[in-house]
Amino acid sequence: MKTLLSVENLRKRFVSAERDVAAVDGLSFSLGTGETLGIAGASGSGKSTLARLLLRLIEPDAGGITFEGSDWLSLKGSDLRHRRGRIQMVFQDILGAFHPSATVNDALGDPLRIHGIVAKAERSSEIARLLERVGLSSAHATRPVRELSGGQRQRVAIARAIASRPSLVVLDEAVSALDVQLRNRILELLVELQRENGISYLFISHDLAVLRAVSHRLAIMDAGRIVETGNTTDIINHPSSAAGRALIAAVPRLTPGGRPTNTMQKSEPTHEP
Amino acid sequence: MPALPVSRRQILQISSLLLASTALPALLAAQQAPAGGRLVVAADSEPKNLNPAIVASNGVFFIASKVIEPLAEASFDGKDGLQPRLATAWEGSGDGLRITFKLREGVTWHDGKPFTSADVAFSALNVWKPLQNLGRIVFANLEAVDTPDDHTAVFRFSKPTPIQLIRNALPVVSSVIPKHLYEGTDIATNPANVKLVGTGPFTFAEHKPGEYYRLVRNEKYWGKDQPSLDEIIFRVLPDRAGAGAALEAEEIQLAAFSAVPLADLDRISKVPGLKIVSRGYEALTYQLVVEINHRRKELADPKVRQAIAHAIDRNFVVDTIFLGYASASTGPVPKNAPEFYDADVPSYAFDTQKAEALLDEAGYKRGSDGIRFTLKLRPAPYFNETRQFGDYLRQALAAVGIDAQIVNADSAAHQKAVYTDHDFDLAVAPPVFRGDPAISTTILVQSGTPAGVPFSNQGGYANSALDAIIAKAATTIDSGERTKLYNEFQKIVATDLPLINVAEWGFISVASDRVLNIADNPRWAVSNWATTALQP
Amino acid sequence: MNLIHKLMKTPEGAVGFIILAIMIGIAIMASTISPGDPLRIAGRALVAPFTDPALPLGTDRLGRDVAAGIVHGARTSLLVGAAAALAAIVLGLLVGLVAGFCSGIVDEVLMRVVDAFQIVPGFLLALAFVSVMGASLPVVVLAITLGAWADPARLTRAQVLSLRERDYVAAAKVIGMHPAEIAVRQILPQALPPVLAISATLVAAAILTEAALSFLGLGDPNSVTWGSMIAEGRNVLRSSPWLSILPGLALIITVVGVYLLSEGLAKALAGDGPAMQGKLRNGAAP
Amino acid sequence: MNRSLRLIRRRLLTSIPALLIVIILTFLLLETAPGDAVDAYLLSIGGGDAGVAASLRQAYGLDQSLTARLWLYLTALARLDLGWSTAFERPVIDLIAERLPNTLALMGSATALSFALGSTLGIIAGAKPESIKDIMLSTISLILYAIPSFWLGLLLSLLFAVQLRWLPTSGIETIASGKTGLYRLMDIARHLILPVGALTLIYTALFLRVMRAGMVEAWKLDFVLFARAKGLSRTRLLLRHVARNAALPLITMLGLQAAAMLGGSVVIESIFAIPGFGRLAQEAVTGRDAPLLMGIILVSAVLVVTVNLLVDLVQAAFDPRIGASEASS
Repeated sequence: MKTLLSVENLRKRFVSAERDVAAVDGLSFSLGTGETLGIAGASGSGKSTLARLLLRLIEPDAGGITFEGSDWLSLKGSDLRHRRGRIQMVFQDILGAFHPSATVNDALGDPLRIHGIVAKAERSSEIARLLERVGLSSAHATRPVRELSGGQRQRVAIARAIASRPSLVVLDEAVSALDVQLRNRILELLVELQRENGISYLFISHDLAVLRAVSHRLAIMDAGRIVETGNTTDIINHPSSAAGRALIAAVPRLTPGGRPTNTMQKSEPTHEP
Repeated sequence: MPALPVSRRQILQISSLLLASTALPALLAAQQAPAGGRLVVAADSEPKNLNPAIVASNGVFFIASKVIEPLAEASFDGKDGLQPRLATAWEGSGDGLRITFKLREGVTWHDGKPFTSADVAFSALNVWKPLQNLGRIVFANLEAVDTPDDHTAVFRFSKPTPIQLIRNALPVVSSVIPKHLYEGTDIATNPANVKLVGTGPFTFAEHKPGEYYRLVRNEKYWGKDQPSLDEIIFRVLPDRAGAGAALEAEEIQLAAFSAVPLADLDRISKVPGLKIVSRGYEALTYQLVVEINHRRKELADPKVRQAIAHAIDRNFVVDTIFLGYASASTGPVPKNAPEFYDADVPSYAFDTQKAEALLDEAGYKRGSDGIRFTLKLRPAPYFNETRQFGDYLRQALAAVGIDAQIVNADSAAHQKAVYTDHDFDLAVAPPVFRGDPAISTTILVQSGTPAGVPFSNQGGYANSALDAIIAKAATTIDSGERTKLYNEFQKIVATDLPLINVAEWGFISVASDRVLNIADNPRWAVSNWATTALQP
Repeated sequence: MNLIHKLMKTPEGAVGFIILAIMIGIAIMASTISPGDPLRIAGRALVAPFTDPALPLGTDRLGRDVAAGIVHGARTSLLVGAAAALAAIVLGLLVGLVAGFCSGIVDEVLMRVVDAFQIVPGFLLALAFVSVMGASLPVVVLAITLGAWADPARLTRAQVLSLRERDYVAAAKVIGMHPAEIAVRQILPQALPPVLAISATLVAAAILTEAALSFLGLGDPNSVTWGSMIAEGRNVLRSSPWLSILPGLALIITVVGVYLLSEGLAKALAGDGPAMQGKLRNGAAP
Repeated sequence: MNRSLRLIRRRLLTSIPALLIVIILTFLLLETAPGDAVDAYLLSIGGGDAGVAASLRQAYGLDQSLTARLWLYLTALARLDLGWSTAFERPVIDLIAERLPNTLALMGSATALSFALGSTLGIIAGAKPESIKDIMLSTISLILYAIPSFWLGLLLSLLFAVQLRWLPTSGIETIASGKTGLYRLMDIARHLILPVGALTLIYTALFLRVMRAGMVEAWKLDFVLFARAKGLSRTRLLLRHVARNAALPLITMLGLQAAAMLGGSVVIESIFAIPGFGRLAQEAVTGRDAPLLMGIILVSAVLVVTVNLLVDLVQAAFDPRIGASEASS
């Protein structure tokens, strides 16, 4: 399996008059093509900061990120903007992630336009194709995003994330706001997309049940560090860190012997031909 | 000396006042007056330098003339229109090179030191000639002042200097200041410039900036039984509309220099206990003048200037803008200066058809929008009336197809724009006639004045014939001949129109009926008020 | 349309709307209602109102038609008010947007400039500015703008600061949108409503400031304004009080109309979100 | 206490550059002005020739370069020297010390009165939104607030000073009265009644409206609804919770309005001939007196900063969250 992303010793502190917090404190991991890495951790463990660092929404104090074989952090200005299409994100707040007056057309049209994915004339058919891929009808295209249901919105968010044909999608608590039924359907969709396109996922969640369903590997974060990492099932069954044990203890149905909540098939990480 | 001509309206005004018994005492000079009392007067500005020997302006005289006296004051009936003050007699030599002043005896300064000819010599040579705005012209050729005794001062000139000019200028240029306080100091920054020491009927008591000046009776004044007031307060009321209200509320007793807006006079005149007096400004005539920038090719054409002169309805200006408290001008010398005034000059009757014909003739036809050309008009901001006349002139010119755009600016900006930068086409100015053309009206038409000199010819007009007459008059000793030269001067100006004289006006005083003996000389507002009294 | 409907349902909004509609109508139609130069001398000086049908509101000191002055004055006053408020809002939006969006040193510098304009009494500034630059309509508008743009700037920046933390802005960044496009297309439309909510009071304040400047003799002499009419009439306040009272009433009615409209708007919008606080915060004109 | 100190430090740190910008902008404004101090002076004395002008320009230092003069001014300012007024030939600090108390007396009493009156009436109006009382007070205040201060001042003066003669038309005290102590204070108070009255009427309208708006909002707050449900007496609720909550925006308004009120003094001082700050500013502009104008603008800016700092401190005392967010912003 080819390495898509590797993170070396990443650090980020937040300093203000009131506090001084090391949100990410020497983080290292790597992610292969077509792989899903689950990041689990209690709230405040630095998961979201990690997501924002990877997407260059904030800048790290130290450390390195190599993505698709090149230095991701050295990109600046328009070079960065051009490459941004390769890493996409699905946000936790499914309503807040869209401009309040945006229509589905706007939301999906923007990445297509910015990255020149298809010619202008083909844009609407591409939007229809994207909508179809996430299980929506092309009739949704003209609807304002705020008028859609929660599940529909998250499908649009996923469609937006894959519109620029990324190799990595960071999902930050992407399904936490959905009820169990919807969540399962979205997770199925994600797995299907991964199988078809070989996208890698960095799946951030506090919910081990969700992570168990989609992750090939799992990393447990605590106080800005990865305290343990390995095969998802192994960790859930035999957590070695205190943080890992605490997380697992919080979800009774995950304790050994408990039944998994869903029966989705994880796709195998794709291997380069 | 002939009676001073006044406008028809003034005569009406005076006669109506004569009929009103309450106003009668004010006009009878030296009436038996009660002594004592505090007179509160409106003042609209606070000059930073109050020394009249340095700054010969009406704003300064208004306050300082009560404290510091000139050698002679203007008079309705005195010889040569003068009455003695610190000088009792004056005599010029036939060659125009010497003038001898006999000085008053027994006069002391407010600080007790005696007044002598040394003070006059010091004032003339160290202050009037080098520092004073007008003295620099009048005493340009003053070489020395001899003081054969304490009460004689002999002025010696390097070139013949007309006694007529000196005489006419005396009330304005000859304020005497004490040598013992100024000698050896930096005269311009001497503290006595703000805390005045003089010989006048009142001594300077205090100045509370923004509020008032207080002058108190000089017990040792040389005038017998003078002054009659105990105290004069100049209350600072920068807002003109406030003066009328303060008069009506009896907070002040006198508002001079038209501090009450002309437009309000009609009503004020009906308020019981108040009177309107238009006398007392005869030697302080202001001229309403349209200054012309001759660099503009349209305005360089005399036909265009004549057209503008014909476009102005002087009756409207006198009756509506000045509400009758003015008279139409015929030329650069006002009627109030009968010594020099010459009525026999070309005149420009209000005639828009003629104006339009002249403009057509000059080649400036009306365009499709009815406009012949556009001008920049800058009315001086100093008086309500100059601004109003600006508004009127814009309309009068519009009527003959000239589009005048008014540019209003504050005083400093107006001054810079017109007299330094020449950034105007027409300007409205209110120059003062100071009793002699040599120190007033001629500077407005004479060429050769460098840019930056306020109230001078900055319109680029140059007429060598006119310049020659002005130069000759400056050194002509014989009064008759000198007057003739100025008659000629008036003719040329009225014919060639380097500027357009529209009207001339004096000011109005509004006073409580209790104020007596006002307007008893032609410079009354800026004279010493020794006889002014207040009825309890 | 919906908003106007809602607006007309509030008594404030309806009255304010009608007053302003009439005033704006008069301003637009000024040349038709009263053709020719309103500053021309139309008759005898100081004709009392309601005495001469040709001069319904009488004449002033120079015989200029008061009715013509009021009609044309509506045009100047509303124009100055609207232009100054618009300029202040555009400038404020621009500065607030740049400051809020760029943060760091740019923000710090811009905000110190905003501070500078906020701690200087706006009217003092306007007074000095017009005295020095000379009174003309553009200068007066600019002078009023200088004293009025700081509030919208601060308001915009506060909005932008909160908006730029929203996920949708992060989402726009993530898809590689240009910062300028984010600022203008994503943030600006959302930052606009609270700034527009104070625009009515900005207009009212601008009208009052123009009147105060004209009152002190700092108005444009080539156009009639209500303020200059009041100042002009002040000299004859006691004998011909209508000369000050009529333009004064026109001024007060217009400003009341603007305030009512802004109240009505706030009420009409209240259904959509929390009512605007401190509606009159920018209202204090001298 | 710690928070207050931080607030003060933050205010001071941001104020210094702002004040510097104020100085430089004022300086440049006067620099671009047509006509300088010498033009203004020559005009006031009725003219003078080119030689006088040149020597005066030298005496005033106007022959030096722009940057040299600005630098000179700033270095003097660093030594707390406000410079020398060319229009008055006196130190700027003396002039300001002479005029400032008058303006402070005028604005201070108008602000205090209107604040007290406005908040009281605002409570009355906001006690029962949309009641007859509320509608009347709101309407009157709206109209009052639309009246230009100069207009109101003129009419008040006409009525009470000229017609009825109850009060003096203008000035800050009876001139040269010789009054001292309490008598003098009473005299000053008498003179201030009309100008303070005009300003108070207008600002009362402002405070009333802000207070009322705050009350209307406060009635909708959760804890107020809760307290009402609990059956707390209306009066008690009104004063304890609603009015208290509505008072915060009122205090904010005070800070926001400080600058506008100081500016508003110009017109009122002009109408009532009060030798205050506003009039001094006008005189400085007409006299092209750069040091004086800069001194005035600087001192008024410092005043505004001080008022805002006080407002911050009061607010921090009222509501601890405000202080924290302000200090960290």
